[in-house]
Amino acid sequence: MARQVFRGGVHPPEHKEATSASAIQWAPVPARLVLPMSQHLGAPCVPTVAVGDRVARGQVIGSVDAVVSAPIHSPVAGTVTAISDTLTTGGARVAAVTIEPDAEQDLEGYLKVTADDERGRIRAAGIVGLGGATFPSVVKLTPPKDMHIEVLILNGCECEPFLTCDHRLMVEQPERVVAGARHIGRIVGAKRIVIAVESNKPDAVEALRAEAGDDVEIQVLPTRYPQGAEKQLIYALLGAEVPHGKLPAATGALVHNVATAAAIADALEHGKPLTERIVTVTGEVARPGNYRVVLGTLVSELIEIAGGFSGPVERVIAGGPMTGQALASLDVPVTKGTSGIVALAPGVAAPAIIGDQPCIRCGRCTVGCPMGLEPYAIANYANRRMWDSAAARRPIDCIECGVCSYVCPTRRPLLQLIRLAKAAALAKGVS
Amino acid sequence: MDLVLIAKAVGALSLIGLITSAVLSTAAKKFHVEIDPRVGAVVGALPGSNCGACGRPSCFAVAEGIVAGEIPPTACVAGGQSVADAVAEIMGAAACEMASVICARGCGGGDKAVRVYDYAGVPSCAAANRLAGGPLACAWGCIGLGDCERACPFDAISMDARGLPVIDPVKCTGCGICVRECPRGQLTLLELVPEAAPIVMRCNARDKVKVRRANCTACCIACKKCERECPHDAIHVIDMLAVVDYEKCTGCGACVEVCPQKCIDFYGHRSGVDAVAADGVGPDVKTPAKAVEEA
Amino acid sequence: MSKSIRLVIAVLVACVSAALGLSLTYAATAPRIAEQNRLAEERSLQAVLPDADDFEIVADAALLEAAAAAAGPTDLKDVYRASEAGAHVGWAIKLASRGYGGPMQLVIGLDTSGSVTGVSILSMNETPGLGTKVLTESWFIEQFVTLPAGFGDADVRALDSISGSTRSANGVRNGVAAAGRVYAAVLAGEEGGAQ
Amino acid sequence: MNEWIRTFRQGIGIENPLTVLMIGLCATLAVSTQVQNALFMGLAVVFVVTMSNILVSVFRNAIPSEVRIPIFIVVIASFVTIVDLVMKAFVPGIYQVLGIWIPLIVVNCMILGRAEAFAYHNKPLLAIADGLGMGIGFWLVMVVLATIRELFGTGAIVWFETTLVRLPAGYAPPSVLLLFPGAFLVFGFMIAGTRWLGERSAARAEARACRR
Amino acid sequence: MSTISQFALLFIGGALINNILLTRFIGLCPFFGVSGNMETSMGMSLAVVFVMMMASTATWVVWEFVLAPLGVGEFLYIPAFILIIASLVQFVEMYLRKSSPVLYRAMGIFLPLITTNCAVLATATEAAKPGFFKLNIPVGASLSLGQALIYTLGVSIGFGFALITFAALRERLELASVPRAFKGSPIAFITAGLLSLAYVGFSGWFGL
Amino acid sequence: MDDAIEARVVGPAPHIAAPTTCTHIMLWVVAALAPSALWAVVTMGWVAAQLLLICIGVALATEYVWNAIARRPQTLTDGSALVTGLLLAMSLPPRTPWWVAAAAALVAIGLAKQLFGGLGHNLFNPALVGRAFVAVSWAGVFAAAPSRGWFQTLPEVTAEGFDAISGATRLAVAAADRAASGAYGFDLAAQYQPLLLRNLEGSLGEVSAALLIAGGLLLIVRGIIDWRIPAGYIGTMALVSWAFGADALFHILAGGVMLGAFFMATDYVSSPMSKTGRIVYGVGCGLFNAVGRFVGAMPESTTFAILFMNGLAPLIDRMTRPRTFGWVKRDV
Ligand SMILES: Cc1cc2nc3c(=O)[nH]c(=O)nc-3n(C[C@H](O)[C@H](O)[C@H](O)COP(=O)(O)O)c2cc1C
Ligand SMILES: Cc1cc2nc3c(=O)[nH]c(=O)nc-3n(C[C@H](O)[C@H](O)[C@H](O)COP(=O)(O)O)c2cc1C
Ligand SMILES: Cc1cc2nc3c(=O)[nH]c(=O)nc-3n(C[C@H](O)[C@H](O)[C@H](O)COP(=O)(O)O)c2cc1C
Ligand SMILES: Cc1cc2nc3c(=O)[nH]c(=O)nc-3n(C[C@H](O)[C@H](O)[C@H](O)CO)c2cc1C
Ligand code: SF4
Ligand code: SF4
Ligand code: SF4
Ligand code: SF4
Ligand code: FES
Repeated sequence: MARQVFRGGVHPPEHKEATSASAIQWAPVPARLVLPMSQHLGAPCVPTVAVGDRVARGQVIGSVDAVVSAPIHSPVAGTVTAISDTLTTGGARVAAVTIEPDAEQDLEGYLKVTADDERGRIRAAGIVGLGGATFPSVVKLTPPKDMHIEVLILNGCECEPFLTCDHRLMVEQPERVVAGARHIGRIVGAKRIVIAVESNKPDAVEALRAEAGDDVEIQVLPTRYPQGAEKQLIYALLGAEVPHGKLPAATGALVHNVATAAAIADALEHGKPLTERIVTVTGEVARPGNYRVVLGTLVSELIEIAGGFSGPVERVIAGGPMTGQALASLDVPVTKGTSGIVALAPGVAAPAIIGDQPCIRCGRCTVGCPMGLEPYAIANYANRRMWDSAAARRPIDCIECGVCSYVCPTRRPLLQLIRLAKAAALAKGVS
Repeated sequence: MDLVLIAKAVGALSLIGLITSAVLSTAAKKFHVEIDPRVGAVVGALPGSNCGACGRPSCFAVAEGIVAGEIPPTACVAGGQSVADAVAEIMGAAACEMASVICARGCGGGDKAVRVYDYAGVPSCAAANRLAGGPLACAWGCIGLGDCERACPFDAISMDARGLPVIDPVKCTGCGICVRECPRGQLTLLELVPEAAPIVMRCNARDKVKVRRANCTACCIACKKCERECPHDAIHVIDMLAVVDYEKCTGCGACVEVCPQKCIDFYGHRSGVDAVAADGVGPDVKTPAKAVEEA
Repeated sequence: MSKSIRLVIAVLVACVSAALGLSLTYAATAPRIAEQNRLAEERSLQAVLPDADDFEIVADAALLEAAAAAAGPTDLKDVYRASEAGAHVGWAIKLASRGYGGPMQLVIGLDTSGSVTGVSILSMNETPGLGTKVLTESWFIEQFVTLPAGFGDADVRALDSISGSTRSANGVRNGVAAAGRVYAAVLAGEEGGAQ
Repeated sequence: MNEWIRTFRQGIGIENPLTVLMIGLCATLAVSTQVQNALFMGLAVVFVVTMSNILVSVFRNAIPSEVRIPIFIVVIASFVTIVDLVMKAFVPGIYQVLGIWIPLIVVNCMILGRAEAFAYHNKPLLAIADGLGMGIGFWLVMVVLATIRELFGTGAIVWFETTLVRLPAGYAPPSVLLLFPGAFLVFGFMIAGTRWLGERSAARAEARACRR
Repeated sequence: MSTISQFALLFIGGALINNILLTRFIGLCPFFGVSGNMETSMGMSLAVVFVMMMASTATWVVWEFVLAPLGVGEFLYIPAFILIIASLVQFVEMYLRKSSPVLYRAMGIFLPLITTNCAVLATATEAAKPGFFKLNIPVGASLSLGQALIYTLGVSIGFGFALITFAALRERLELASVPRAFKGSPIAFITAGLLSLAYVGFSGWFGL
Repeated sequence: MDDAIEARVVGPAPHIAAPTTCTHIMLWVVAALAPSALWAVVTMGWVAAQLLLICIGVALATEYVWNAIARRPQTLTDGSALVTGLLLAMSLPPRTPWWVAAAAALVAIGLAKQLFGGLGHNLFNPALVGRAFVAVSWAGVFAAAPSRGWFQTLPEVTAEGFDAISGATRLAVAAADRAASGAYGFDLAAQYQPLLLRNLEGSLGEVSAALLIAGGLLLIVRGIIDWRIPAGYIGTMALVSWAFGADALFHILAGGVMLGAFFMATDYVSSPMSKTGRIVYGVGCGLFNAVGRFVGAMPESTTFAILFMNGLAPLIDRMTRPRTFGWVKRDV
């Protein structure tokens, strides 16, 4: 099938060299873990343990009875020392369970999840999308009755600058990824399985090709941000646009991140719950690298593990620099969605501008927007609080990739304004 | 005098007049469409020249809009005040009704509130509030980037040097738009109070007192002095936060004077202070009691 | 039904009174307007031929046809025979020449030898500040009297134009040149007959 | 009498047809190239608006409201024609320039607007005040506009061939002021100017209106 | 001149070169009043085209067959024309409102606004007795009905075009940080001034 | 934790930004124009330098004073006033009196730009508004030499026999010839070379079409301007000239078309944003420019053609909005 080039996009400096060759290593378990009860999109969990309880590694410590949710497991054996509020990397204040790990940890062992069917096991393992959206995977594996998944796409693009966690996963454990792909393909009945990798990771392509049989295709895509965004990826591979307001399944495609697939393979084959993830720690740190981190580790601890800051730092980002969140406090825990911790030096970070930057109508944002929006227009209206006019320019379709803000020569915080417009439009019931 | 010419002129113009008026009056009958009688009345009051100066297609459209309540009775620019009055009369007293509530700010933090980071981005409270929980340590306090000021259609709000919005109780119509636009208005940072409210609370944080004190030096510390001092039983510390009971409050100002944190403030129209209407003048201003004393 | 009739009558009354009032005003002002028009024309003729005291419009169809042909592409309107105390002293030629903003109505006075005695602009629609320089820069109009008797197109073209309003100036120059051609082609032959 | 004066002053100031209501713009912008033209045009407008106000007011009870617009139009058109004929007869020079704008007084939004909004509902005496006030307000603005355009666009103000004011010889007048862009530009600056002047009082009035 | 090129000149002359709004100052009140809103401007433009065509037809007929033959045109044309136009428009408005609600919503509601519009009267008068407004019509002293209608079409389309262009400009103005005193109508006038400066470029085209 | 994180800033994503800033863009434009401007100074002499200095100086000063009075932040460093002054000077003939040039720069920045809110808010191209304003205001002065003393280095009659002083440029002579006889009185093909390399009759920006083309291509290659506008412009210009039976190459090389197409029509602020819109806009500029030349009163109609299309830009933008991903129909 002919591959398409999605509209717009940019190719920012990758900055991946620092970590793309460094093997994944375990981060030591810290003295305290803080586990927010909402590490996923959907209904927050309710703690199922009390202060003073002993917990085992893999034991459920929070859950809720809702379709769109995912249980939370203790990543260590230890003692619950507090149940209180914490700030998350995203800036929300949510309930959290604090656990003091035992001195001795067996990170190879865990309480296995049990359930009658495969979907049940995935749900019980608390698996959510590790590509960033943290959407409970089992929901995506259960498409509405009237939709059929023809193609399963594993997203190994990792188009964000700085991050290499998916890259290392594909290089070091391609068998887990491919196994996960086959499991998911079987569950949803996909006729075709594609693993998409950007052209800047030839070693990952090679490793995957070695594992993939005839049933799994490896497709190499041009290196262009946001190649890994779901809609753009589907378009690039299938030439189909996900219609406005519809699920990706409307094009017959299902997209999962490669790490999600690996976690699903672990859950199905070994009953392993999701209790740790690979985090790229990079930027101005002494020992940049990819760490396998138990969830709940505080960012400050993780930075210490990586040797601390190696120079002046202006912003610390959870996630990639294009879509991640700047942290106000480093005492926030790593959660299921934290793909990286990037410490940006003053010259590298976007200039700290507050105020009304003029739009010089250069058109770069319009040309760059992968969704064919006119970011400047939405932002202009949002800036003047003309919410109805802003809503008419379809902020709802924005995938928040940040290309527009990135390219703007006057450094307008376009995406931030578009988010406001989006919120206003949603509040008014525009869809 | 040229009688023939005159005859021709009269003939020609009356012919035209006859035809047009005859056609029109038959058409008026034939194509008659029912309309709300008030629309007719308002049309009658409007100039009817369909000048378009108001930006609307015709006087009729304006009348329909006014009757439907979509546009104010003052819409007609060409007609000016006299027409506005006439229209308002047709539409009844509802046209320019007096506000019964006005807006008050429930935060006195400003430069006294602890900030946890330097914010970079759009100067908008709503935008800042979405980043890492907002730049203030206090989750209830005013972010101070002036969304309310920009949103107020009546120019009633202006940001002061402390970075707090000051509401002009005379201009405020109680429309509530700022309450909706403030990202923390849905908490109780901005609140609609009775128009005559003489006293407002300048703290609305529901954290524990200890947390509150760490976050801001202007917070209510729940010391209950106001509650004890109030001669009218109009202010109570409920859930560790003082709340004014406007049913009972007379605006005597006893609580304002006694509050060690100075987080109770005068507000709105006050008797005794020369009908001055103001927001946030603080305890230095003469209270009615002081004014009486001095007099 | 009676309502409709009432409305029709109201309009009719208005129309009849308006027509009455207007025709009366018209009747009252018409002679004065005609007089004004005549005066205006006389003044313009006088201006280009100050010596003459009487202007007689030429009605000879054949002559006018020939003159119009000579005047092309300008639009010849009228030709007047000017006399002072009964003696023939020259001609006044009224024509419309294309300027920048449309036709310009000109009157050109010629003496019996065919040299220009004066040029005046009856009306024009040139741009204020640009085209109107043909009036405000008085040297421009005045230079035409220096044209030699029996002047031709080349003589006119040799005169100065006004930069910035070339097209308006050309309108006037074309008009004068046309008058020269009319004289040469038609009027010169009339000189003898007139005496 | 107080009311008479108030009505009269309204047209000149806070309800000025040009700078505030912004109606009757066409003739204003078109003939304001010369003070002389503006004066005569203004005079014509004052005459028509006052006369039609009087007539409409006098017959206000006799005019059925269903056909009032055609009747007003006929009344106004008649006065306009009278101006037209009289000017032709007595000031043909001016007529040459203004001629085309005179008929358009009929459709000058201001005149019909006043007949409707004011004269049809008020006594003749007040209608006169309104007509005069509106007319003079219109006139004043137009003359000011013309003064600016003529003085700075030609470097002098000329009244029937006599130069009244002349700017220093070194001044090279930008003729764009006399052309159509100039009319819009100068008028834009004029409204901004009047607005700037009236801002404070307007702000006060607004505050009052909302509180009412 | 061939008929085709004459028609073309009448049309272009009316629409661009002698644009009634920006170079002739006629019809300005609605130009400034309505252009604040794009939808209104479009409806208005449509209505103007429609009304001008009707009005020119009517005045042409009345002039040709009533006023001119009777010799009363000189002093009666103003009341006669305006009366006819006003009544015609009112009639059409009533008709549309009753019979075609769709069309009425699209343009009928704008009809009353045009009843007494300078532009309609000027164009209709010019079509019936050309030369009066010095609108620079490149043909002789009178127009045939066909010429009058082509000319009117040009003028009305020029009106609509300028109005819609201006409305789009004003949409952008809404977002501009104009100094306070210039917000609203002053800057709109200045914008119109600059737009008309651009139309200066057409002056003199085809010698018009 | 380190001290380094004390200076922590929290801002919205994305946290990195592309290296190109507004100032870079403007300086690229200046760089692309610099050879043409220098060449003009070399060939025309001191007058050209004087004109450049006046226009740029007054443009910068106007912006500075305006911001100071209006108490707005100073914006000189964004470079846009510099570009405006430079382009304005390039669009004026070298003999322009200093006060006309100064007035043009004042109008450009004061009336056309700052009054509308400054950079990004103006609806019309400031330099062209300035030029049009003075061209209409002082048509005479503009068209003729006020004083020859100003203008010593220029020969009165250039080698090719055209009068450099009275404004009888090649284009004007060509237009006059066509009007008179329907044919050209001189060999157009022989004009290509001077028009490309060294032509002293027009404005500063007409000295060398070749240098302007090189500058324009540089901007296209650097991604500063969109090729669609100049391509649409020049293509249409050639096509219409050809349709009028004129020499297409001569017409695109003469009379500031290159300056207009590469540097003035491409001004971001006053041109449409969408790709389709830019084509429509370029074609419109070319169409009105060419038609204006053949039927208009002024032989050179670049200024007004671009200004007219500036006026249409918002409408074009409105009608050529890009199709949103996942939507079938365009957003209207
Ligand atoms: C209510 C809801 C239901 C969803 N159902 C499905 C589904 O049935 N199938 C599917 O592929 N994705 C489903 N999604 C997931 C989204 O379409 C999308 O894949 C997810 O938000 C991740 O997007 P991103 O990581 O590209 O941002 C659903 C999302 C929501 C909010
Ligand atoms: C701008 C943008 C860039 C993204 N880049 C990637 C990426 O590089 N890799 C990836 O796995 N997911 C990426 N995503 C998320 C995908 O859209 C999609 O949600 C994800 O692949 C779904 O898989 P998951 O549910 O397993 O996370 C990106 C999303 C957005 C909005
Ligand atoms: C708005 C405008 C009005 C103009 N009006 C006139 C005019 O009335 N008369 C005229 O000769 N040229 C007029 N022109 C033409 C220009 O002045 C023309 O460029 C100039 O005449 C050319 O210079 P030249 O006269 O030295 O050849 C006008 C130009 C414009 C833009
Ligand atoms: C490619 C490009 C072309 C420009 N062209 C012009 C121009 O023709 N005239 C001008 O005044 N400014 C020009 N500028 C500068 C700037 O964009 C302009 O002053 C803005 O219109 C001011 O808001 C240009 C800038 C760029 C980047
Ligand atoms: S508007 Fe949204 S989708 Fe478009 S570039 Fe900006 S962030 Fe990306
Ligand atoms: S990138 Fe920035 S300056 Fe360029 S059009 Fe978009 S918002 Fe405007
Ligand atoms: S927005 Fe409404 S409620 Fe708030 S201050 Fe303004 S007028 Fe008062
Ligand atoms: S009250 Fe609300 S909207 Fe107003 S400045 Fe404070 S946080 Fe912002
Ligand atoms: S539209 Fe011409 S005066 Fe109002």
